[in-house]
Amino acid sequence: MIEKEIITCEAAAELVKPGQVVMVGGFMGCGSPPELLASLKAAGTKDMTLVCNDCGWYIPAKDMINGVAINVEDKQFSKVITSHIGLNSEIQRQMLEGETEVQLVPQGTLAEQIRAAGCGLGGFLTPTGVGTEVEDGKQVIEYEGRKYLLEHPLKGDVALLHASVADKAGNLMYARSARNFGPLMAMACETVIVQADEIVEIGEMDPECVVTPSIFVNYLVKTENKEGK
Amino acid sequence: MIEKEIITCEAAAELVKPGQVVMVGGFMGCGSPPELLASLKAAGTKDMTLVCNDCGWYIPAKDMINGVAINVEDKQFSKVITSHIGLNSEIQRQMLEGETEVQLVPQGTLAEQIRAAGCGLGGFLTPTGVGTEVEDGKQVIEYEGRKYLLEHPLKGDVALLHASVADKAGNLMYARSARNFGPLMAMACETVIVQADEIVEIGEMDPECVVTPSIFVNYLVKTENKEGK
Amino acid sequence: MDYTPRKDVIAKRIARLFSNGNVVNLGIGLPTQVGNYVPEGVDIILQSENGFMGLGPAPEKGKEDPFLVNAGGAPVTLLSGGCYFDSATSFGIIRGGHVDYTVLGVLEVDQHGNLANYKIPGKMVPGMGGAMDLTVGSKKVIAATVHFDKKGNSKLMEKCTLPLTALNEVDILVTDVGYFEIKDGAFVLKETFAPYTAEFVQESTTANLVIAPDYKQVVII
Amino acid sequence: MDYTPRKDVIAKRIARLFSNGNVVNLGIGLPTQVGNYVPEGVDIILQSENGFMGLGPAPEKGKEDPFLVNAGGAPVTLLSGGCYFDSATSFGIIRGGHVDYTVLGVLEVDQHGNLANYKIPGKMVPGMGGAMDLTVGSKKVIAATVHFDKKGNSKLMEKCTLPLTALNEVDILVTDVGYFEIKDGAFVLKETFAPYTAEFVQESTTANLVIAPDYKQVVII
Repeated sequence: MIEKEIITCEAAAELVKPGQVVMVGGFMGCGSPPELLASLKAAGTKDMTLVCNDCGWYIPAKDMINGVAINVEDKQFSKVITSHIGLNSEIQRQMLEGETEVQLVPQGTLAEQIRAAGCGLGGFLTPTGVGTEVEDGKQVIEYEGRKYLLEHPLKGDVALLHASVADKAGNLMYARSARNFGPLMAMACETVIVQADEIVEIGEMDPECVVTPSIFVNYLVKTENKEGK
Repeated sequence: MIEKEIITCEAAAELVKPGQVVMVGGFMGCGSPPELLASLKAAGTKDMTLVCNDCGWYIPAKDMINGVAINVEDKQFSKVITSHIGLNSEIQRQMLEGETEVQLVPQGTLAEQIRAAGCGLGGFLTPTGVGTEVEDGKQVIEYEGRKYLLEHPLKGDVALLHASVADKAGNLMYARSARNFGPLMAMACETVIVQADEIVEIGEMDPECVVTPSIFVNYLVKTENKEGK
Repeated sequence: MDYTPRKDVIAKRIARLFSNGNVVNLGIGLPTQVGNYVPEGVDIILQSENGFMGLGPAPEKGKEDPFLVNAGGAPVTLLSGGCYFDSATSFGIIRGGHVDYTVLGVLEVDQHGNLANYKIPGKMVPGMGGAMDLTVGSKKVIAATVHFDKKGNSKLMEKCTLPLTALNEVDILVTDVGYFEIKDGAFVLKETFAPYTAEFVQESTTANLVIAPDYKQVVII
Repeated sequence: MDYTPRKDVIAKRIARLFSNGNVVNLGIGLPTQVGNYVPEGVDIILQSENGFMGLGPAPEKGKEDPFLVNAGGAPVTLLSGGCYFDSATSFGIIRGGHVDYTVLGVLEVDQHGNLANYKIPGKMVPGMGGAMDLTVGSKKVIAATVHFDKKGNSKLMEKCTLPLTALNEVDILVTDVGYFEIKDGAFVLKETFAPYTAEFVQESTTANLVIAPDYKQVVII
């Protein structure tokens, strides 16, 4: 099994280009890759589209800033596709003042859209959002007496993920609730970059417990400061 | 966490009723629950609809009969939904002679239909089968210049599965390539009965490695003869 | 009759709806408190939409695990027998009807079972998170709210005015005054919580209200 | 020019198409043999649609694991670095374009890249298994077949007559006579395998045939 390239945070950030769709794993920052995001902030790349469950915590008064909030703060994204921004006052402000385009998507639909992109599906029928604003502009298809919205796949150029353990081939395991969107985004993006807290030899990971198969991973970055941000 | 009832093979077979849609895990018998299927054969239940990737091996001359082939042999199913019957001459004969209705479905579509049922989706768009006989009678939807078939979910009354390890709560792990359809069928059926080679105490299974969460499992049956059939 | 908001009463009554083995998702805020009042001997499984089931209590101070948080981002624990999964599976569980009860907070709820709880246009636009999927997908949807808003208006509405989270999906409403089923375009009063009476609810309600044949006043301790 | 079927030639030529890290799915029968000829130093990852990647060689006799079989039901092994997944994920991998090459057997293949390999109505109806998904989903589809059928007719057809496995999806055809790309409604001859010549292919082909500008005769050892 070939090994994946292990690169630095800085080299990883250079792989992310203006205008790209960037998917970032994590839920309220839990599962977001802090060091990759810090280097992306340092690189100052702009005009990206962010796909992330939420925009992390942004409460500067309490020094609670995590996940992609550090990038949102620098307005690195011209568009954000997300399910929840309730704990990030800065992205709310950017949205209300028209500085950043924000598209709010039900969380289950967002997860399934990313999965659909990774799995080669052209869309799916979900009951979520029927009769709400989410229905606007979408095709409604009835099946067995129930209404569904036709939702389409969402793919990305680059995924920035956090794993607890990677083997050198790129197989991944996540830590507890940090799994969330990682396995889906790994399948849906052209280039997948993973910050791993531990990198082990090929063969050391139980093949029954691998969550993301190696073939989805392009680059590994080793976490330097395990305490994270 | 409450424990699931551990029952006998015979009691399990009694839970399966004529007319029901029965999903059986396995791929060429690998992952099918031999003891559950043997007791279903002994019970003589008829008129069921089978959903299974294939109908197992049925080459009596070489004594190669496995998986659901033992039930197919007794014509326990009036209808079979499957992706492949190439290694079961008996179901081919039943189909060609009009004794059993056989619906052949591309394997990826079958897997996704079962997943859709378990996940509350009303359908999905797949490129598989476009321009083939599989397209007949189906809605074709174009998206971004590509044609897709609209396929609908497939749900079951009872799932008969094989796990390598279950904990008493019903969390499951499978053995290697025996995983295949098990995790999908567990989500798609009202009643899920699992033949487990090993049953361990709650807490003994690594929560990162659970493949089927306990909430999908209704009954456990302990494998008696580990060598299986 | 005087009214004092009592969130604990709401949480206590909801907690008694569950039976052994139920899979339950508790929303952030008031619904989370329901977990504190599940009766002895009733063993429910809490699902957390960010990717696990078997959600346990908050850890001791100092023992927080940054990689184990609930859907509100707060540190929690995993009970023995719980397990982790990704977000597509998590919402497969939710949308697929495998969650018996979801308990959600309320901005508005009406007699048709419509729920609005995620947006006040121009003022509060946090996004729906998992609320739309939970409301559409769970077998039973329980709305939890204090009975009156800050201006003293009943929360039992004829028709929601805010953007909906879901259409006709709320099955049960529990306030600190009573327990209602929502059926056929009406709030069906099943219980009031002492000292409140059916008359008190009738007087303060303009939406369609039906007193259930088996209505009773109960004491919530 | 005489013709003797040489399946090993087909397998050998196909095996040289791969480069390091390619994800490959080999169909049952002749395609499986391709795995035996991958050149030294080229490390490919074999995906098995029944739920794993990192498929290794057959085990020693007596060491078969009943729970580890390939898509043909035959015992195999797992290489270090491989892993298991369920069938929905497996076909997500396939349909999602994550397999670089799929190698499939052929009943019929035509100049439009149509493939028929799963059904002869009234005679052989095994079902399509994973073939339709593999053909539609893989980045490159390689059809593998002996060049002539038992009656001596070229397998290079103008139009398939059997029910199709997929429409316009075959990219490459490798026979024991030559290597063809299928493009713009024609078989584009890139190589013949010595002793066969381009003239030999031209004479025996009625379908649209184009000799590639960089066509050459090669020796397959």
